Amino acid sequence: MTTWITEHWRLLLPLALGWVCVWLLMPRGPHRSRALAGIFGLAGLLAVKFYWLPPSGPLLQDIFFLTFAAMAIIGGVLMITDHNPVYAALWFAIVTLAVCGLFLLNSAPFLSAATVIVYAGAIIVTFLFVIALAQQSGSAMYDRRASHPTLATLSGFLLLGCLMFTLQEWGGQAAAEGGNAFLKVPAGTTANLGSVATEDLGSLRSVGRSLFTDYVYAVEIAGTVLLIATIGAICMAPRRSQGNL
Amino acid sequence: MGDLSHLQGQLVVGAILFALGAIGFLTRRNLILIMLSAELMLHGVSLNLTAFGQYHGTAAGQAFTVMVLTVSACEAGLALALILTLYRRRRSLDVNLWSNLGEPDLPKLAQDILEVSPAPREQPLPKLTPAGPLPRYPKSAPPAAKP
Amino acid sequence: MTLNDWIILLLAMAIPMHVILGACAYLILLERKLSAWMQDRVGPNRAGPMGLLQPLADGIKFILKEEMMPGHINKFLYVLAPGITCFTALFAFAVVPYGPTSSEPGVFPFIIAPNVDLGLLFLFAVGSLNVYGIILGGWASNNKYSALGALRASAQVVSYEIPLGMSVLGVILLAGSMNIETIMNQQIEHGFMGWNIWYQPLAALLFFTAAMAESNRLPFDLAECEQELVGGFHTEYSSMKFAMFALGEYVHITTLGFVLSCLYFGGWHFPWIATAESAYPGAWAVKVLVLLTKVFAVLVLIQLLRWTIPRFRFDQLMGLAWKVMIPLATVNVLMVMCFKQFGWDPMWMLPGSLAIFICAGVVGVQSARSGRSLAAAA
Amino acid sequence: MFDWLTKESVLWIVPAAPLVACLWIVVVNQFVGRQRAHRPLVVAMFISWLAAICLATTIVPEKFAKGDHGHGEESHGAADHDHAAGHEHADHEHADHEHAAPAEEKTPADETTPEETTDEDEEESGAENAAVADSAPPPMAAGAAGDAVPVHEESSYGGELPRGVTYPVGNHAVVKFVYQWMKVGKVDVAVTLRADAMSALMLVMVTSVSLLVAIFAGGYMHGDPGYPRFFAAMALFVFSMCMLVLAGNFLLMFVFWEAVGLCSYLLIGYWYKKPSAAAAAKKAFVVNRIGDFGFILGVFMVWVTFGTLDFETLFGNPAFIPQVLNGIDPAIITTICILLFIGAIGKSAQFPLHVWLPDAMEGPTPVSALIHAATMVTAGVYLVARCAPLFVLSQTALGFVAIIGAITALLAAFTALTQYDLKRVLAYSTVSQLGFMFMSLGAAAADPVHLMQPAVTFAMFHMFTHAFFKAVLFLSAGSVMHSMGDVIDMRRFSGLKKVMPVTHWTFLAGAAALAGLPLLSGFWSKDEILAVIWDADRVPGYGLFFGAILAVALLASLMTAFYTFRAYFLTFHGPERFPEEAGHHPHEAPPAMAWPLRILGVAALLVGAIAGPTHLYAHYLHHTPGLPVSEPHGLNYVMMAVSSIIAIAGVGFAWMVYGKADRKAYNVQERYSPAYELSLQGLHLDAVYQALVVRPMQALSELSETLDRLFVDKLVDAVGYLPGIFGSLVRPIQNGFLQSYALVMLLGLVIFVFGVLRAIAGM
Repeated sequence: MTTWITEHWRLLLPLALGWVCVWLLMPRGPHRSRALAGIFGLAGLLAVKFYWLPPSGPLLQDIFFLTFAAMAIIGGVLMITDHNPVYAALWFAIVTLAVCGLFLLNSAPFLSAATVIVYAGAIIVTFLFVIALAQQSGSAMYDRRASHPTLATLSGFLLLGCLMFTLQEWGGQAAAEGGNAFLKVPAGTTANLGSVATEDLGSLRSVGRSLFTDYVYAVEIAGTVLLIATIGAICMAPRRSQGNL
Repeated sequence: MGDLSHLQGQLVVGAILFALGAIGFLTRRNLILIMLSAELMLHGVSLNLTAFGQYHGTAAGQAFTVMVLTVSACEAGLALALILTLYRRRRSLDVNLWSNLGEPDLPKLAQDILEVSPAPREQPLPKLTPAGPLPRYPKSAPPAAKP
Repeated sequence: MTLNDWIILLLAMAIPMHVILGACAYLILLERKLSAWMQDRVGPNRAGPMGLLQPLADGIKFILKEEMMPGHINKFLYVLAPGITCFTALFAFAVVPYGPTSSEPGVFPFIIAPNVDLGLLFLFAVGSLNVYGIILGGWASNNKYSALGALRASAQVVSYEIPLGMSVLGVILLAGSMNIETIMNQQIEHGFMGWNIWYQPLAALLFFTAAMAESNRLPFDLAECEQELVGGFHTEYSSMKFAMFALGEYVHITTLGFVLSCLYFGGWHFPWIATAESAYPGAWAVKVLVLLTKVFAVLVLIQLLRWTIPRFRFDQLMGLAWKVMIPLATVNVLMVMCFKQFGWDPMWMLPGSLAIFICAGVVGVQSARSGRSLAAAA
Repeated sequence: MFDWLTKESVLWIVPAAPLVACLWIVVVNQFVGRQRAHRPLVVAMFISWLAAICLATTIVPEKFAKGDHGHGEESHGAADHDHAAGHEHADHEHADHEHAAPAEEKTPADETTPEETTDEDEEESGAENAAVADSAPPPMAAGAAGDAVPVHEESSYGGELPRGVTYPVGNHAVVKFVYQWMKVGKVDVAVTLRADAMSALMLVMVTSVSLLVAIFAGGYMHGDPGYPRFFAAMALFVFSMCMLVLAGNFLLMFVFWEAVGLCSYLLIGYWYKKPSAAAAAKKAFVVNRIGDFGFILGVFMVWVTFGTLDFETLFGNPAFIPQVLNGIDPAIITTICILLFIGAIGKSAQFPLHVWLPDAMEGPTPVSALIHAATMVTAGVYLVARCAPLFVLSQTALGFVAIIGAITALLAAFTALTQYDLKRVLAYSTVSQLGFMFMSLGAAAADPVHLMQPAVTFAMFHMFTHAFFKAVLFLSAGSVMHSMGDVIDMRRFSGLKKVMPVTHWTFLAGAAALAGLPLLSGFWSKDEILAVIWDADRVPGYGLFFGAILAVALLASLMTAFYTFRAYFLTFHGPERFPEEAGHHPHEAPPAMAWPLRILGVAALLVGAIAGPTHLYAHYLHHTPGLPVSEPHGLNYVMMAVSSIIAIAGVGFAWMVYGKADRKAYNVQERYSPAYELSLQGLHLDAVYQALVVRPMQALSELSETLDRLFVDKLVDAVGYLPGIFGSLVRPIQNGFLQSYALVMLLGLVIFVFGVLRAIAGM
C-alpha cells in the first residue's frame, strides 16, 4: 500500500488537495474557511498543471487551454459550493463559456457557438427560476447545508481518481507506443465514421455531412426527443390565469 | 492523429468537470442546482467527445456532442417544468422535502427539514431574491415578533 | 507577419471601434433631432452650430457626473453589467464587414476577423450573451422595477432569438455558407437583382423585426418602458454606466444595420456606382460610402419607427414572436428548401414570399373576426 | 323429416330442454312476465318428456318394441327360453360367423360417433351383436363387446368369484360424447351422455313426474313473490337430475349428484326468510355432504382400482371387472361398494343420515313431491342399481345394504305412526319405502348370482311405482295445504271429503297404492320385494338373517298401511273442521292443480298393474348392459296373499282407531305412553345426534380453534416476523432522499470501476 502510494503520488497529491478544497468549501453553515480552501485549491490546480498538463503545443494554444481549463475547474468548484444559487448559476455560465473555449481548441467552433446559444437560453431561464423562485430573504437553509458533504466528495474524488488512473496507465502506454494505442479502433472502422481531413475538421460542412450521413438516425431521434420534451414541458408546466404573475 | 498530450489535458479537464458535477449532484439540495450539476457532468462528457474526435480526426465526436446538446436542452426544459410544478406544491426548492417514498418512521437526515414551513398557496406578487449584501446569519434565535 | 500587416490589422480594428463609438454619439443627436422634427419641436440647438456639439457635451456630462452607487446593491455585478452589454455589442462587430472585404495580404480588409466560417452563428452567440448584461444589471440593482425589467427583457430576448435565427436560414441556404462576406459577395456577383431582398423579402422583414426586439428598441422596449417600470433594468444606473447601456443599445442597432445591409441589400454593391467590376480610383471609398449609406438608411428607419409604432403590450409581444414570426419563418425556410431541393427558378421566391405574407394576413384577420384573435388566445 | 330424431339427438334433448328453460327464466322471466315463469318449464318438460319416451322406445333392441318380451336371454348361452325372434338371428348366424372378426373390432368408441341410426341400422347392429354373442362360449361372452383384452376363463380372483354369473350381451348403451372436460395424464374425463334401459326408465319417471308437478306448481305457487326463482331452480333441478341419470362416468355423476343436492338446498330454503326453512336447508346440505364424502371416496377407489371412471368401460363389457380384479384383495370391492352405498345413504335418507328428509318438508310442497319423494331421493337406489355389477361381487356389502334398508324401513314406519304433520307422515313414509328398496337390493346377498337381477329389477320397479303414488300423495297434501291456508297439522282440520272431492279421491288412490291394497301399484311392487326376500330366505345358510329381514318387512308393511290410512281418515273423515287461516270458503284445487292430481291418481292405481304382473318392466330392465341375468321368477302367490292380508289389516286397524265417526281415539296423544312419545319424537334421533355428534364436534372445534390461535397462528406470525427483521436491517437505505440513492449508486460505480481497474492494471 505504502509503495503504491509512493509510486502514485503524482496521481494522489492533486486529488487529495482538491478533495480538501472542495470539502472545506462545502456549504455546512456559517463556519468555513474560504481562504484555506482557496490555498488548497490553488495548490491542487498547480499540481494538476505540473503533473498532468505538460506544455503540448504552441505557446498561445497552451495559454488559452490553461486559462479555459482553470476557468472551467474553478467555476465548477465554486458552482457546486456557492451558497447563493444566483451566483451558482453565474458560475455555471462561466464554466459554459470556458468549455466553449475548450471546444474551440478542439477544432469545434460550431459546437462552441451552438453551446453558447443553447446554454444562453437555458441558463437565462434557469436564472429566472432561481431569481423568482428561490429564497425570499437571504439564502435558504437548504442552500447553506449540503447533504452528505464528506461521503459525496469522497466518492466523487474516488471516481475522479479512477478516471485519472486510467488516463495515467493507458496514456503513458499510448505515449510509449507512439500514440496509436490510446483507443484501439479496429482497422477499417475509423475511416467510415465521418473521418475527415484534419484541416477540414472544424468546418461546419464536415460536421453537417457527418450528422446527415452517418448519424442521420441520431439526428432524427434527437429531433423526436426535442419534440417530445417540448410537449412534455408544455403538459407539465402548471397553468395560471392571466394577469396573476 | 492528434496530439496526445493535448488530448490528455482535455480528458483531465473533462474528468474533473464530470466528478465535480457528480459531487454537486450529490450535495446540493436546491433542485435547480441539482439540474445544473447534471449539466456540468454533460459538459465534461462533451469535452471528452470533442477531444477524442479531434484526436482521431473524425467528426463523430462533434456529432455526438450535438446529440448531447440536444438532450441537455430537453433535460433543461423538462427539469425546469418539473421543478416549477414541485415548487408550487411545497413553496420550496429543497429536494429533501420530496422523500415521501422513503420508509415512514426513519430519522430524518437533516434536522432543518422541518424548518421550512409551507408557504401560503398563492402569492400575489413574487418576492424576488435580494441582490445586496447578505444579512448576517442569526447567531441565536431571532427575537420574538413584536406584538 | 510584417509590420505592415500589424499596422493594417490594428487599423482594421481601431477604425470601426472608434468610428462606431463616435457615430453612436451622433446617432443619439440624430435621434433627438428626428424626434423633435416628428413632434414639431426644435430639438437640441445650443451646443455648437445646429447643436452639433451636443454629443460632446453629453459625453462630458456623463463622465463628470457623480457616480451614484446605491447601498443595497450587489456591487460586483452592478458594475459588471453595463460592461457586458457594451462588450457583447462591440464584440459582435468582429465579423461584420464594413467595406469591400479582401483577404489578400497588404490590402485593407475592412473586417476585423476575416474569413470566419461561422460568422452569422458567432453573431448570434455573442448577441445572445447581451442579455446577461441586462439581467445581471437588473438583478444586481436589488430593485423591483429593475428586476421586473430584467425578467421581461430576458423573456423577450430568449423568445426573439428563435425567429431571428430562423429568418436568416433562408439566406444561409441560398448562399450555402454562414460567412457574411461570402453571402455578400455572392449577392454582388449577380448584380442588383442578386440582392437577397428580391428573394427573401419576408425573411428580411422578420429579421429586421426580431433584431429590433433583440436590441430592446421601441416598439419593443418592454424592459425599460418608463410608464410601467420607471427605467427598467437601468433605473439605478447613472453617469457613465448608464451611458454604457445606451451605447450598447446603439452599437447593437448599428450592427443590425450592417448585417441587414450585408445579408439582404447587397452590402457595398449598388448598380453603376459600385459593382464588382468597378475599378476606378477611389472605388473602395465609394463602396464604403454606399454601405454606410445603406446602414444610415436603416438606422433612420429604425428611429422613425420609434415614433411611428406604439409600444406593444407584453402578451402581444410574446404572441408576435411565438404565434406569428416563428410560423412565418418556418414557412419561409420550407419554401427555400423546396426551391433548393427541386431546382425551381429563384425568381419565383418573391411572389412566394408575398403569397405567404398575404395568406398569413388573411388567416390572422379571419381568426380575429371569428373571435379567436391572438390577443384573446394569449 | 324426422331424420334428426335419432337416439343421440333425443339423448341430449332430454337434459337440454330444462337447461334452456332455466336460462330463459333467469334471463327473461326475471324481468318480463314474472308470474308466467312456469310456462317455459312446462313447455320444456313436455319436450323433455316426449324425448324421454322416444328414447325409452328406441333404446332397447327392436324386437322388444315390436312386442316381443324376450328379456335378452337369447343372448346368453342357455337358449332354452322362448324367443319369438330367434329365427331372425338364425338367419344372420352364418353370415356373422364369417365376418365375426370385423364385428369384434367394434369398440365402444365407435358408438359415440353419431351414426345415422335408422331403424334398419339399429336392428342390424343389435342383431349382429346378438349373433356374435351366440357364437361365443359362455359364460365369459366378452368378445361380443369387442374388448381386445383376452379373457381368462379361469379367473384368479382372490375371493369367491361368483361362478356362473351370466351377463346379457347384445344390449348396448347409447353414448354421446359432448365435451372433453379434462385430460391429465391417465385421468381422462369427458362429459358423456350414456343411456341404457335403466336410464331410460328413470328418465321417463323423472320427466313425467316433473311435467305434472310443474303444471301443479304453476297453480300452487301462484302469487308468490319469488315465482321465477322457484321455477328456475326447478328447471335447474330437472336438468341436473336428467344429467345425473345420463352421466357417462362416475365423476360426471358425482358433479350432478352435487348439483341436485344444491337444487334441493335452494328449494328447501326457498322461503329463506323463515328461520326453520333456512335451518332445514342447511341441515339437508350438511347431512348430504357426509354421504357425498363417502361417494367421492368410492369414486376415488374405483379410479385407483379400475383405472377408469367410465361406465361404458366398466359395465359395458361384463368381463372387464373380473379381469381387473385378478389377484386383488376382495375387501377392496367390498370397500368400494360400501363407500358408494354411504353416498346412497346420504342422498336416499337411510338410517343414520335420514334426519334431513322430514325437515326438508319446509320447502314448497311441489318440491317435496318432486325432489324429496319421487326423484332425487331415489338417486341412491339408482346408484346402487347402476353399480350392480360391482355389488354382485360383494356379499358383505349387499348384506350391509339389506340391514340398513331394514332398519330404516322399520324405524321410519314406526316414526310415521304418530306424526301430526301430514307432510311429515309422508316424508317418513318415503324414508320407509326407500328402506324397502334397499332391502330388496340387499336381498341379493344370499345368492348374488341368481338374485341380483330380480333384486335390482324389483327395487327399481318399486321406485317407479312409488314415484307416482308418493307424488300424488304429496300433491294432494299440497292441495289440502293450499286450501287450508298453509296449515298442515292434522289436528286442526278434518272431514275434507265433501269440500275437496278431487283431492279426496286422488289421496285415497295414492294411499291405497301405498298401503299395498291388492291389485294396486304398491301391491305389485311391494309383493315382488317380499318375494325376493322370501327367495333369499330360502337360500341355505341365510334363513335366519333373511327371516328377520322378512319379518321386518312385513311389520313395516303393516305399519305402512296403518299410518297411511290414519292420515287419510284424520284428514278427510270426521266432522268438518277448518282452521281459521283457511278463510270462510275452503275450496277445491283449481284446474291447474286438479288435473295433474287426477292423472297421477290414475297412474298410481294402474302403473303397477300394467307393468307388474306382465313383467313388462322387468323384461325391459333386463336390457341394461352389465346387469347380471338369472332365471325369471314367477309370481309368488303366497307372498301376495300374505301382503294382501297385512295391508287390509293395517287399513282396518286404522279405521278402527281413527276412522270412526265418534273419534274417541282422536285424542290418543293425550295418553302419553313412552312408546308413543318415542314414535312422535322419531326415536329421539335428533337429540341423540345432538349429544353424540354435534356437541363433541363443537368441543373439538373449540379445542382446535384454541390450538390454532395459540400455536399455529403464533408460528405463522413468527415466520412473518422474519422478513420484517431482515427488512429493518436494510430499511435505513430506503430513506426516500434522492441524493442518498444517487450517492449509493455512485459508490457502487466507484467500487465497480475500482475493481475493474484492479483486475486490469493490477492496482
